[in-house]
Amino acid sequence: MAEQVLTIRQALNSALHQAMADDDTIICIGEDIAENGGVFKVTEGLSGKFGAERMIDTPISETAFVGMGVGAAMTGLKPVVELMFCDFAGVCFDQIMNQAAKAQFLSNGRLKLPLVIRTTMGAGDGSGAMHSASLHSLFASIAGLTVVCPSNPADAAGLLKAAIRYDGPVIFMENKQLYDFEGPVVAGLPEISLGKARTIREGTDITIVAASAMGHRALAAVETLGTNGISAEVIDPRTIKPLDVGAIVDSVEKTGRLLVVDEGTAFAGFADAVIAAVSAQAFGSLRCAPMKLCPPDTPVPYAPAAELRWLPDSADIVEAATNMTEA
Amino acid sequence: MAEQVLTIRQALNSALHQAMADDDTIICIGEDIAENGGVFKVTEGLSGKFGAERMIDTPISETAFVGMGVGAAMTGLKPVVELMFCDFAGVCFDQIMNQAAKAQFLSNGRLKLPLVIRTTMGAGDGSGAMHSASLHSLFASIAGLTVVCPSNPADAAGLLKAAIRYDGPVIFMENKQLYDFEGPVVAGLPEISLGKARTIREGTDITIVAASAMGHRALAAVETLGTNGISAEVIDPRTIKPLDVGAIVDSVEKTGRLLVVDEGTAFAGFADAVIAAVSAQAFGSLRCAPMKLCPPDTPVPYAPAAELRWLPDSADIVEAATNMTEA
Amino acid sequence: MLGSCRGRTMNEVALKQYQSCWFIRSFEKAIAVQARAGNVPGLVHLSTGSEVADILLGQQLDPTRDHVTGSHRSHGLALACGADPVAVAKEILGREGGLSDGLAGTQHLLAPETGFLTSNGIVGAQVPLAAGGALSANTAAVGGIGVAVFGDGAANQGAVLETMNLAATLNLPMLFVMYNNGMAQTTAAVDATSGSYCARAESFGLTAWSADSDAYTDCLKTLRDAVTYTRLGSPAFVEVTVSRDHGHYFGDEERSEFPPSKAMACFAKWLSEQGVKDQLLNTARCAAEKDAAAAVAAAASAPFAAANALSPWLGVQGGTDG
Amino acid sequence: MLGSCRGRTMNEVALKQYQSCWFIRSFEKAIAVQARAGNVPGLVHLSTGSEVADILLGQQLDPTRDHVTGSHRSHGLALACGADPVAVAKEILGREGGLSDGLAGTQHLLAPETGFLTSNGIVGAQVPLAAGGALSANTAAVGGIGVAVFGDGAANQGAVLETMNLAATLNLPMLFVMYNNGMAQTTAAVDATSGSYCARAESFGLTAWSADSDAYTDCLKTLRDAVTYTRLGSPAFVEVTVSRDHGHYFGDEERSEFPPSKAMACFAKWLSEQGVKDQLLNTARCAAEKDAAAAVAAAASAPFAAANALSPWLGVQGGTDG
Ligand SMILES: Cc1ncc(C[n+]2csc(CCOP(=O)(O)OP(=O)(O)O)c2C)c(N)n1
Ligand SMILES: Cc1ncc(C[n+]2csc(CCOP(=O)(O)OP(=O)(O)O)c2C)c(N)n1
Ligand SMILES: [Mg+2]
Ligand SMILES: [Mg+2]
Repeated sequence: MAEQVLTIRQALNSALHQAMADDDTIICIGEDIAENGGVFKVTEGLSGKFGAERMIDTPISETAFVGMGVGAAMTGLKPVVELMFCDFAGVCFDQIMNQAAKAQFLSNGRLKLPLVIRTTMGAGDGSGAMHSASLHSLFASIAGLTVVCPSNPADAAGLLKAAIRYDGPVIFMENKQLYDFEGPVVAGLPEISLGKARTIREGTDITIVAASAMGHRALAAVETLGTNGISAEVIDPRTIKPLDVGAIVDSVEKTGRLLVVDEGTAFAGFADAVIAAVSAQAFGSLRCAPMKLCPPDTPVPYAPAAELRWLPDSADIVEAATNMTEA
Repeated sequence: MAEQVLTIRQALNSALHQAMADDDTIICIGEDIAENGGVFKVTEGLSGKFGAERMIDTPISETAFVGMGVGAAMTGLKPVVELMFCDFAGVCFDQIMNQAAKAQFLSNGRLKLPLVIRTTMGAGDGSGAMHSASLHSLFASIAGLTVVCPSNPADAAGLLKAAIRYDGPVIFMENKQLYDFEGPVVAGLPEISLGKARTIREGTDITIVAASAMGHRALAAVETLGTNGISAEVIDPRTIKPLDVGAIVDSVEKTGRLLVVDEGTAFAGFADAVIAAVSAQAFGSLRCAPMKLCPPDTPVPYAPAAELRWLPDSADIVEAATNMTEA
Repeated sequence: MLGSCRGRTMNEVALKQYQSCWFIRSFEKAIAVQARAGNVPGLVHLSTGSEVADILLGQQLDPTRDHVTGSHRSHGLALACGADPVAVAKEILGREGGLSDGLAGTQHLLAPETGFLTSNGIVGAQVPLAAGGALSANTAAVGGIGVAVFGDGAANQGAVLETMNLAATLNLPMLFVMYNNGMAQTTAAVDATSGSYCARAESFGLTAWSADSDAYTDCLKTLRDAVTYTRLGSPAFVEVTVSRDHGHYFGDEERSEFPPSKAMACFAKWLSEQGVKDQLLNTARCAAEKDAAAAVAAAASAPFAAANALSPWLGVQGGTDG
Repeated sequence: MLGSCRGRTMNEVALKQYQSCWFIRSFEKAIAVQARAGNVPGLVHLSTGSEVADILLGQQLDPTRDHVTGSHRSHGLALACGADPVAVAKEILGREGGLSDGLAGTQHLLAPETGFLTSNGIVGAQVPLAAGGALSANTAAVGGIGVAVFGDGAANQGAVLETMNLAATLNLPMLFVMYNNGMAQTTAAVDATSGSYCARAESFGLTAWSADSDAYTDCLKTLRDAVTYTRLGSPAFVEVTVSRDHGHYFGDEERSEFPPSKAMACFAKWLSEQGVKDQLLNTARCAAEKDAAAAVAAAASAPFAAANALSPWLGVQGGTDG
């Protein structure tokens, strides 16, 4: 099929255009998303095409409008709600944790809840402690939520389409630092199944699991590792939950080593979840302790050097992977 | 010193009485806590003693009153805020995650934040999906929060006193199922340091880490395991964060096996955090895969048999520990 | 049980409503008996005292296009919307065949087929959900409305206040119904709320009414007017004075000093004044009591939901199952 | 810089205030220059347009007993409360010696020693914090007040609405100051808010005023009255009309069509009418511009906070540090 190069922002925008054209029940809800096209411009052009009825600008009332999205999903619509930064989940967390996540269970399957909450994650742009968090594992720790963290345009578009079509609530996390990342997409932006990891680099000595922006840092590290004679396999989980544990375990059975690089919390976060799952299923294959590389346990600092220090980078990954393979 | 037997409820109540008598800046804030003594009766008698100025009943406005607690802690008071059920954290999560947790960091240490949020956790009483959660690791995953889960009266009183005196925000989680649990306390209810685990049973074959109500279930399991010739060591972490990793690692170095029993989430929760920390620090001592026993990944069900099935019990622990020692 | 009223005289309709009120009251009484006997898994919040409001509201609504959400105290409202009484009772008692096969329970009654979307364990959280119902009805242009029923205590939650502004801003066909029973748990409404509720709603741009459920005709007219107004496409608010005849939850003895609801006695008196014979009133009440007792008895004799009620949900998300 | 005004004539006080307003305006202009040059880590929200409101409010307050919180757009307010301009500028630029040594940044200015507790990245979240300040002042019985400054957009957040009711219920000495600049990001206030802000506040039981910062004497009197009223022990609300002379954040070009604030021109005109010579006005303005430029220049020549600014916070909680 015809290939094209798009940024993640463009791919998401096209996916929304296509999905909304195909299905009248899809609506978008959020702050400044209609005429303004969203602060990250992901919803640009949609209001001109689909009108104010389907592109709904709201007051700064996240609890009310996320809850409205949940209720709308219960009653026949497929809302795509934009929560500008995932840090703002705090002001509407009940609607996410108790209402969206639990409704299907509480109905014992009688209700569908085709809700997507699009939000952002990712430090690195000097946005400070309340506009930079990566809360994917906070969401993933809540039973009932699906959590997606795409890292390239084709995945972003394909997973967004799948998320919109899915019957349950999905938290769809777009990394601010990746909006302008370019990559090839095939025409039609085919849907990509939720819950499937992707091996983005094959290798034999160590498995590196890294989602979203961290996948790119891992890829950069792999080059250096390669020149040092270490062959690293990199897995992008794409969906944080349900996690494709099988793909990771298969890889670790081959490499014998696991390093999880993650921008989320170091305590009870995604990295710990992967390590525990792999330990349970592939302990015998592990040649050394499974390790993680996460930011220090502090809020995201503002000043550039401190923020740089805070985020794991490819030098950190090289060092960690080297230590593990030498041990 | 003189020993006395109290329930956890009584121990907490006495600790509050003592602390408030000793320090004028301690105030309590919450719903129905003053004249009514709190729905779990932990604050009974305090309003008669300390008056409406220090025992503040509020409207059902958790964001406003938790936030008021945070602001009061910034400006000279030591507020003890009651959040009736931890499930209600969703409606005030921003004040916990962004305001309470980050203020000290954002002030670069210029602000103290002596705030305690007392809340409940624990399934098992038919309270349903929004009054039964155990969100200790959700809180613990947020940098800046200290999280305490006591399991007996002496710890409850001593840790509450320490939490109130501590300069940072503490989430203090009382298990609803343990309020009537009795145990000995010494006169004066001495403070107990935050961040220190307690070995509640010594053993040599397997280390079981279990907080709050799960510690009691683990103790029950240990009896059965003992009669089957398996010697289990049980560690009650008491403080979920900062976690006393050292105590757990020491134990695993002795036993070679780790089982974490926890009532919180199975994905990116406390159990995963312990497993990852121990794997990183004591991999060489592990004789088999470190395992966890957690509820299934669903909301807490209402009907008794389903709720029983949902919660790990001592038979489950016996089975898991037996499998691990036999493997 | 709580059937339709088309093609009847006004008195017939009212008598039927009266019977439905007694059905709810008797249903709650039977649930209380079950609770006292230890047959209810946890605590229950009874609707006793809001029956008249529940029924008069429920009868203005159209199950095919309206979407209703309620609070933790919604047994009566769910029944008034037409939820199957046996299935409701089974859910409250945690039995097989409950609305959600016992997984959800007393605070989470879901009967979307009747328009009763869900009740809620979190005070106020049901209100934004009803805005979603209003949005769906609006988008589908079926003339439906969203209805959120909540208490005086809930009126101080951000979720409720934000939604008032949102509904007004988007001009949603949404009706906010606040049951003022004067209490939130042990806190008196006057101690927890400053200002008047109607003024508050009006300040957000809602058209506001208040009514007392002791006054049958007034209450009926107000709810009917409010629903009609909302159905024309704009948000509105109604404060209905009700009572809470038990404590906050059943067994919460300390609050038993609350006076019994006058609403049903007033309703009976009004019916008598319209010339409805006492005997008919008695017959209606007896029939309701019998039906309600039978529904709860049927539920109580059903087996508790088994552990495997959970089975369909295991592994759904790929989490590690204990 | 933004010094005290005791023992001066009214005109002297006003002229000093005028100078302080120019200080804020020039400070923000200098920050904008730094931002354009790429010397600011992220986006900044400038206070340009609310200087008169900032200064008139700040001068009613007492740093020793009042506690003020502000929004994401609080450079001017922090300065008006007496925060050290160089430390504020360094924090905004992410430099060593910033209020928080660069860890916090433009949206998180903390100068508790001046009574300016904190600004906030979460819209509305600062408002409950100020209630805590009011509670502390009340408990200590020092006659202090809590002051929360927030925007028209924030007025639709549950945190703000709940706190209005809470403050009224507890009768806290708390002043809610809403800066209405007509916009929240790209959303016009009229599109996001139904009803009037003062009616809303009044419906929660607050005493409410409104003022336009273009009208110096009115605005001053209103803020003074409101602070005095609050200091006597009850919560109050003031809506102050201000402008937003840049876009939402600096560089947000699309919104550059907004008209420049008239408030300072009006202020100057009023001073002229009082007989203050143009030359004095110019001198004040020039002094302010010079001082502000010097403060920002001093900050800009300081080194960026180093990576080890983070060091004191590593391992504090025992988490695994990367
Ligand atoms: C967010 C939240 N806070 C507190 C509670 C505990 N709670 C349950 S019902 C209730 C009182 C509600 O009062 P009201 O809204 O007047 O309803 P009523 O019980 O009178 O019907 C409280 C405080 C809760 N369930 N959710
Ligand atoms: C809870 C939350 N929602 C959204 C945002 C993004 N945001 C930052 S400022 C702003 C507009 C605020 O408008 P207003 O309160 O009027 O203040 P102004 O910018 O006009 O000073 C928005 C939507 C946020 N920071 N926090
Ligand atoms: Mg009530
Ligand atoms: Mg504004």
